[in-house]
Amino acid sequence: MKKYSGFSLFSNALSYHENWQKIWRSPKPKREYDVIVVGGGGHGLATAYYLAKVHGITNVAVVEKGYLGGGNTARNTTIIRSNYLWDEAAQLYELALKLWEGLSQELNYNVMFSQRGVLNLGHNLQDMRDIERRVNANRLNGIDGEVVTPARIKEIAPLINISPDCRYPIIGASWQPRGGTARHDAVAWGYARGADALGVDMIQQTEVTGIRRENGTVVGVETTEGFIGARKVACVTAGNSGVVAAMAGLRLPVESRPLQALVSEPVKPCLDTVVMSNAVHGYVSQSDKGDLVIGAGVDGYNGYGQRGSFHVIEHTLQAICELFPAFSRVRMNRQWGGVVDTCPDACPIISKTSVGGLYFNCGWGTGGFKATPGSGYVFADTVANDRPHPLAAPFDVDRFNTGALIDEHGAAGVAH
Amino acid sequence: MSNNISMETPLMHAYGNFSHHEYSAGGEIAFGELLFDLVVKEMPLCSHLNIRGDAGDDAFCAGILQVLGIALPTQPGHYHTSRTHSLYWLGPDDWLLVSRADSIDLQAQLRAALSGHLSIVDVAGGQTIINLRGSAVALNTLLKKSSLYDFGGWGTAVEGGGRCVQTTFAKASAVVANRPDGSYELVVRRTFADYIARWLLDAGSEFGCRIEGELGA
Amino acid sequence: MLLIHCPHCREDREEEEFSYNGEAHIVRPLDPESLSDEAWGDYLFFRKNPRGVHREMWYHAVGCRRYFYAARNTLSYEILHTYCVGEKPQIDAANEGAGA
Amino acid sequence: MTQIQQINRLAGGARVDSDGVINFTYNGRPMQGVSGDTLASALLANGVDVVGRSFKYGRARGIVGHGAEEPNAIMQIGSGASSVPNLKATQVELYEGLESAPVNGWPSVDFDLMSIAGFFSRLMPPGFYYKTFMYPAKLWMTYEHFIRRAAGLGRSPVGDDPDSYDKLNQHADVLVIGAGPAGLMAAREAARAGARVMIVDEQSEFGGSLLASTQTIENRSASAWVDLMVAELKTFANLQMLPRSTAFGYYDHNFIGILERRSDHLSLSAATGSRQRLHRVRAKRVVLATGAFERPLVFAHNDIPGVMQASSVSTYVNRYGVAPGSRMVLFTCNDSAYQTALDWHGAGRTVVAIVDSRAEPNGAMLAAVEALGMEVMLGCAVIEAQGGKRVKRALVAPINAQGTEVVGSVQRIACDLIACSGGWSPAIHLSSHTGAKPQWDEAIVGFKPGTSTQQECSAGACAGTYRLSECFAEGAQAGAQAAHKSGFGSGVGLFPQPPVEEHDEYPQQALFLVPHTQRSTRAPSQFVDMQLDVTAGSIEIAVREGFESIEHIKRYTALGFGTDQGKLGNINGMAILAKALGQSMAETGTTIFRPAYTPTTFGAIAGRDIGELFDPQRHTAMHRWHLARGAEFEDVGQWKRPWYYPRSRASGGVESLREAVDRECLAVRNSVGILDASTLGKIDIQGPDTAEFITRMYTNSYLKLAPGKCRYGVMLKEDGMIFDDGVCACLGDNHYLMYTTTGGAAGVLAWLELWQQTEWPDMQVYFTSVTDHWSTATISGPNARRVLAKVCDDIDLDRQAFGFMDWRDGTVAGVAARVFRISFTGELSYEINVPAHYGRHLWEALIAAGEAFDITPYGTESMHVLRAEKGFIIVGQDTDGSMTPADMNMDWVVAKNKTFSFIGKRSLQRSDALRDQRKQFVGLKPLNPNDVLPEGAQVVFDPQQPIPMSMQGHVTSSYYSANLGHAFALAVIKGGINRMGQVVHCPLADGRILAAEIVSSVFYDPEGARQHVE
Ligand SMILES: Cc1cc2nc3c(=O)[nH]c(=O)nc-3n(C[C@H](O)[C@H](O)[C@H](O)COP(=O)(O)OP(=O)(O)OC[C@H]3O[C@@H](n4cnc5c(N)ncnc54)[C@H](O)[C@@H]3O)c2cc1C
Ligand SMILES: NC(=O)c1ccc[n+]([C@@H]2O[C@H](COP(=O)([O-])OP(=O)(O)OC[C@H]3O[C@@H](n4cnc5c(N)ncnc54)[C@H](O)[C@@H]3O)[C@@H](O)[C@H]2O)c1
Ligand SMILES: Cc1cc2nc3c(=O)[nH]c(=O)nc-3n(C[C@H](O)[C@H](O)[C@H](O)COP(=O)(O)O)c2cc1C
Ligand SMILES: [Zn+2]
Repeated sequence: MKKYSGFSLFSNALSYHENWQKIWRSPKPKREYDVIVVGGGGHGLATAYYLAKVHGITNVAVVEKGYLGGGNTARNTTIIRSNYLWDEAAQLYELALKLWEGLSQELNYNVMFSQRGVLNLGHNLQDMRDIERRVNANRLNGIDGEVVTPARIKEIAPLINISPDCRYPIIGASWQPRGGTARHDAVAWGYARGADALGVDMIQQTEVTGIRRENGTVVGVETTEGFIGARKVACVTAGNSGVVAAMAGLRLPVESRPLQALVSEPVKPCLDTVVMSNAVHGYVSQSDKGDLVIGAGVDGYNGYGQRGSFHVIEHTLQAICELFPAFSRVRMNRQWGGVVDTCPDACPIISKTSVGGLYFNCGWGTGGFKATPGSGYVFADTVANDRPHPLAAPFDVDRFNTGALIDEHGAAGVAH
Repeated sequence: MSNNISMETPLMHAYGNFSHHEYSAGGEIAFGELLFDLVVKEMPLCSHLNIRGDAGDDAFCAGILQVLGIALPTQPGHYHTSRTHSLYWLGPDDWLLVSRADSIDLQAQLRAALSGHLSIVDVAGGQTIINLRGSAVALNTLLKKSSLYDFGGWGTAVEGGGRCVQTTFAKASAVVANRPDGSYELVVRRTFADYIARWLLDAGSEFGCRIEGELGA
Repeated sequence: MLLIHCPHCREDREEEEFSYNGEAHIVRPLDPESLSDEAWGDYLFFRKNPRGVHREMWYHAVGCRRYFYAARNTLSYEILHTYCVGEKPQIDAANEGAGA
Repeated sequence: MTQIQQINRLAGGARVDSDGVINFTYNGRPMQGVSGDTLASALLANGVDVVGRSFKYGRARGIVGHGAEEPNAIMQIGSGASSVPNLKATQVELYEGLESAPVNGWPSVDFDLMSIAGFFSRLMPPGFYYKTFMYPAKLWMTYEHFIRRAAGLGRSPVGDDPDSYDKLNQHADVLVIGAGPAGLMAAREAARAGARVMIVDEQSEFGGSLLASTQTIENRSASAWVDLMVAELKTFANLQMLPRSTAFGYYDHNFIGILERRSDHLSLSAATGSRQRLHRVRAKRVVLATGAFERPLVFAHNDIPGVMQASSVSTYVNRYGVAPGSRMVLFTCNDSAYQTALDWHGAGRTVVAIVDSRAEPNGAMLAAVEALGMEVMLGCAVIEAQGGKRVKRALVAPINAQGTEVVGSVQRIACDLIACSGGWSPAIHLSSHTGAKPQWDEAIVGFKPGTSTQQECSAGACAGTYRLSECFAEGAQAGAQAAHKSGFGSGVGLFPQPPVEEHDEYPQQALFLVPHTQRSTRAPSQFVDMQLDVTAGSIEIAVREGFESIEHIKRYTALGFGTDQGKLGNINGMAILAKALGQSMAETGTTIFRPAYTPTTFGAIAGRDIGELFDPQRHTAMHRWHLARGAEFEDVGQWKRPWYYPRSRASGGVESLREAVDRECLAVRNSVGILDASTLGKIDIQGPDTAEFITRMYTNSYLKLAPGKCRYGVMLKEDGMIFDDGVCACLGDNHYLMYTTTGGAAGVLAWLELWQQTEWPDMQVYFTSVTDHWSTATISGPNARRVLAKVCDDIDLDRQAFGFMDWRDGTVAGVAARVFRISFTGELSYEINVPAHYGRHLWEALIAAGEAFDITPYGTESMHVLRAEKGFIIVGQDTDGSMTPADMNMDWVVAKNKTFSFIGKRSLQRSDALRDQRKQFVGLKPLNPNDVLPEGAQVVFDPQQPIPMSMQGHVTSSYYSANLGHAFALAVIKGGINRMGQVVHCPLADGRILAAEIVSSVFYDPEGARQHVE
């Protein structure tokens, strides 16, 4: 892999950029792989990368039905934070955050991880109790966080409305300075480039249509381009997990729901952090291009349409205009939806299955982008060693039978 | 119940804020006077009973007819009315009876005439009726602003009844019914009445909208 | 933005009047105590979640307050049919296919 | 500064009113336009060439289009709080006093320091930022800071929006979008058939492209024909006509969002009412008649001001009476653009040359221009424009028949305007919003709408039909059919087809990228997306780097990401990609079209539901009393509940929360207090199966509850976790009243209905919400009975006769009331319920009756303290969706031997629920009696352990108790019930570590004696 740097940029400019190396090869699939990763989103690509990098398993293919990083990786609001309530979740997301902190250098690809901080607003007494609880837990888990006052919130986000007279006044917030955003596409491309350089095959525009098993163990996948053999199959297909599980005769405790987001037209920098509010439901940050990136709520019903209901957008913009009255005259440039796989406890599933050699990493719902590096890391370990990585163990699918849920719904605030 | 006990209508709180001379801006001025195309009026309190029962049971239907003198509306989205009673379809086994008759008597009569599995619940304290009148354009616009429901196909009510629907009203809900005089009635929940009044004044402001109350405080 | 035909109100009504209640026709086990943790977990949480026609439950919350069923395509969002509890669906499972 | 004259204004003939002079400013300079102008036409009239600077390379940019497709003329309009960023000058109607300024360019658009970056543009290939700024890692935030400085177009206002917005929920049988010839015909047919019809158009007036056409229709000018047609449409009562209304999104089940701009075209003083209105339209059928966009021709330096779309030049001339230049070169690959040469000539300007890429076109258009003596250069292309802030010359060269190579020598032709036409692209945006996949059509060299999943059809140019007569016919047919399918008319058009003058066109050439003498990566920049500075070369570089999907190209180069969403150049970009990959357009496909068709104001999408109307505020019947008493309120769901009632201190000032709560709590314990408890949810339940039904829903049994009695119950979800709690009273045979938590009311009712309706439809039970019907005043304290006795003489209040957990009907303060003897404070309490119209009366009567006992109103905070002293839980505060009854030390509420396995019971037997180290509900007594542990504090055993610490639980409720004389807390702690007496620690963010002892959760009157005072 040729290294990217200011120097390489300069020397390539001399040859009119005609000689850049391909970011990844587009190989024909081999007949068999040690591991097939189904799903070329951020998590799948990270899994492939760490399989090769950490575990030396390089005979790996990532099979993606569309284009790499075109699922939820392409459509999320890129919020990164690790201030989750429960120990199990906090440790997993904190592993991810630590990896984010060196990811551009690790991948030699600038994923533009911007630690501009994340505010989670509180609007009533119970919100504040929950915020206190979460921040205290975070600090004792070694995760940065503070509870901040409206005055401090106003310093961090000057356009925000902290008037005590609004319908749901802001009475405080949690603040995680190490949180922030990253350039979502670059994450997928960086991991794909890194994995490709280690020998992983990127098989795009190829849909997995079946999971072939013999004697309760996987032997490969059927795809729109034919059968590909595999000793292990690792499914990382987010919103489509239920569909892929069904190919192996399994059911999952997930429901696929539309989740929407929108961007405004670009405006000059006016919001230098990430603001999230659970109670009035809206979250917003400003991209490096200037557009306000706004996340909406998850739709009330199952759907695979990558689009959602307009009233959800209306409600979100009401919340945004409440929080930032000045944005009322800014305009929505584009809105879209993704399909998220939601678990009853708003926590992921990273798990072996009852089928030998078949693994699932799914259920990240509305908030898995931030986990991308950590998720790939522990999942690769789980697949490589055929036993859960210690941080992944609590996320085994069996928790839905034993009842050991990790309920991030109730107390942990917004899940994005 | 003694007569000097003060009742407070659900909109009373709103009057407290708006007073009943209050209006929202935007009304046209003619001959030096503000014109109002829309009037929001809280109707006098009366009896409200929620009735549940089996519309397929002839005895039940007959009992209702016998006590109220009006037939049980079984067609979705319709209400029947007489001088004393109005009976609104809310659901296949669910009706709202609004009446000028005394609630206790009425309940007793109904209980006497009806049998089997049913329920009669006094909900008078929890609801109020708001009458909306004004020009057709103003009313239609106001309804379109406030509710998702398509009132376009309704036509006007006649003496014995008309159309009704339980639907969204701004961010609350209401039973909306048409009246023979072209006005509309909203049955709203007491604790949302103040919100709905504020909404109506705001949404109606382009036509000039005022609250008219009998029980101003 | 769905427009949903309420089989009780016998009208098409806006999505905002309804709330969704997940997969339909999941019958509560008659004797929960006799079930294994797995079987009970399955009842509680594991769902078909199909990409295609889905039998689901809706509640006409701001309307007649009745629950009813719908056969809806989760990809196109087309509602093939709504029907009351206890009613036989007009569309049989064979026609539903796996969807696209 | 001197005022520039309208040097490019033509005399008469257009649709503007040249006498209606309008003053406006551009970049602080006063200018004049005329009524009917857009800002763009007025700027062009005033000879303004440069209207902005490109965002990456800082290049000078001019107006290229005349509508939604414009990428360059992005303006900040107005100032202060009513300023609007990023409006396209082509879509801003001029009004008196309008202020406008370009959004980029520093220190000014005419001299932009950023343009120096142009020299470095070779260092900024697509995605360059992914390749650099990585080392050293800690500098990235600094780099980013500088990158962000260059971000953004206009500025967000900083003040509150002074305008209001509203919405209308519309229902139409037929919605026609676009009021060009196709749309007008469709609307007329549908209206005539009797359907409820709406027709909308984003422009200020109806007519679409006819407003700028020189064609003759029914022996009239197109413009006059439009006026006649619009007048006719106005006669239909069932037709709603909305100009200035953009359909911005087509959603599922024929739901269309339309933004109407009601006062944006008016000067500030003239504007009244809402600024914009969102029409939420549910249509049975939709006719899309949105027209087509002219495609640009991508050649070197095609972004220099003075390069314009041919149809835009015609529009400025014919509709606005503006000739943006004097010497034009027309560059085309099709016949339709020849009209621009005729129009330009008609305006008295010079057509220097017509450059047609086709080797041998012929037909009426060619003949017409040749008849006027214009020079036509066939088989040639403008391969490069030259000039700085304005085009000075066009470089023209012969090209091969495939349009891929320059095959002859280059001529330099002096001119100040290059009008271009690369053919047309149907405006399929709305059709694509529905998920319909665009279909490539070689015949029209464009994407046509795909098969739709919605009830719609496309007609006219948006369906790829470009002849006017066919647009008319298709529109009429679509309108008649749409009406028919929604139940009106026969489906056959009723009006005769208007006769038009038109001629045949010679086939166009597919020319997406104009060749240069150098290949694209080396040639001077050939711009595909001007707003984002995406060039043909950058697309080719991206392909070389391995990005092959059009979606990757979009994301890597930012093609189509701008505020114009690539309406101009997207198709060219796709074609360039297709060529680079050697595949067809159909294989390449498009990126996904998404709402908004054009940018849509946040405020309008929010509508009226902001400020106090953001969410309903619910009040109880006593609310005005609370207000008058100066209560502070707490938001509980939508309710405003009195939180505490601060009094003035004797020492001056107003009591703090703590002072008020101490006083209120002591009053309840020592005499009597009164609480507005009206917000609790209440459900009336009737029917023969009621007792069985609620016994299935609660953990305990109600089968033996007698009339006159109440019982406290806990409800679980099927997962075994506590979901709600409350008291249930047996009112009579088969008749119960269920109380729920304030926040849980709606959820519990839906939950009961769910089980009854879907699982046990044979159980005979009806539920009716009576939350709003009853107002509830709770009097609590040793003097409660004495207070009640003063206003009630028909209930035997004797403590035996009216026992704890009993209820009675009676008359209180003259009102028929239902009185419950239940208690959430541990004191003797009565909850008095009256129909809510009497709520305030009851309240005031009780206050009066309690005067002798100094009855004290108390709010939710004191209520919380008092119940916590008794160890009573609050669902949602002490529980969080992961707590079972056993966890809450409430096994007593779970009946183990009910015949029916109540909801949630089975889950209590799962292995995790039986685990012994589950968190359990206990009390905490701080070692320092004045330490109020913060609610949410985490509990550890060893505060000295390293981080990450092993957390054992957390504080759920915590207060200072004036009664106990010390602080106390409730908490959930792992295995807590067996750890009584152990000391735990709460390490806090401020560095303090508070120690507390684990004690019973009942701090006060554990025997329950206070309940029964005489
Ligand atoms: C609108 C929105 C906003 C969000 N905001 C945030 C946020 O701010 N912060 C945050 O942390 N998270 C957020 N999320 C969640 C986050 O996007 C996801 O959790 C995360 O991207 C999941 O990554 P993934 O790689 O697992 O899934 P994806 O990126 O969806 O990848 C799954 C891939 O599998 C492929 N696939 C599916 N089926 C098959 C098959 N049969 N064969 C082959 N390939 C298949 C898909 O095409 C897809 O590319 C948001 C999500 C959405 C939709
Ligand atoms: N000769 C050619 O090659 C050629 C090519 C294209 C078009 N034309 C001519 O153009 C005309 C096409 O007629 P038509 O009726 O199909 O289109 P039109 O362009 O005349 O009208 C379309 C109208 O739709 C409006 N519109 C577009 N999107 C909208 C939206 N989202 N919301 C609201 N309004 C929207 C536009 O403002 C415009 O007024 C004919 O006269 C045809 O001859 C000719
Ligand atoms: C963080 C983020 C920022 C985005 N910014 C823009 C933008 O400025 N302009 C734009 O057109 N789309 C923007 N998009 C949306 C994409 O164009 C696209 O809609 C999204 O990736 C979903 O893909 P799809 O629309 O192709 O289904 C952005 C998306 C994300 C996730
Ligand atoms: Zn209904």
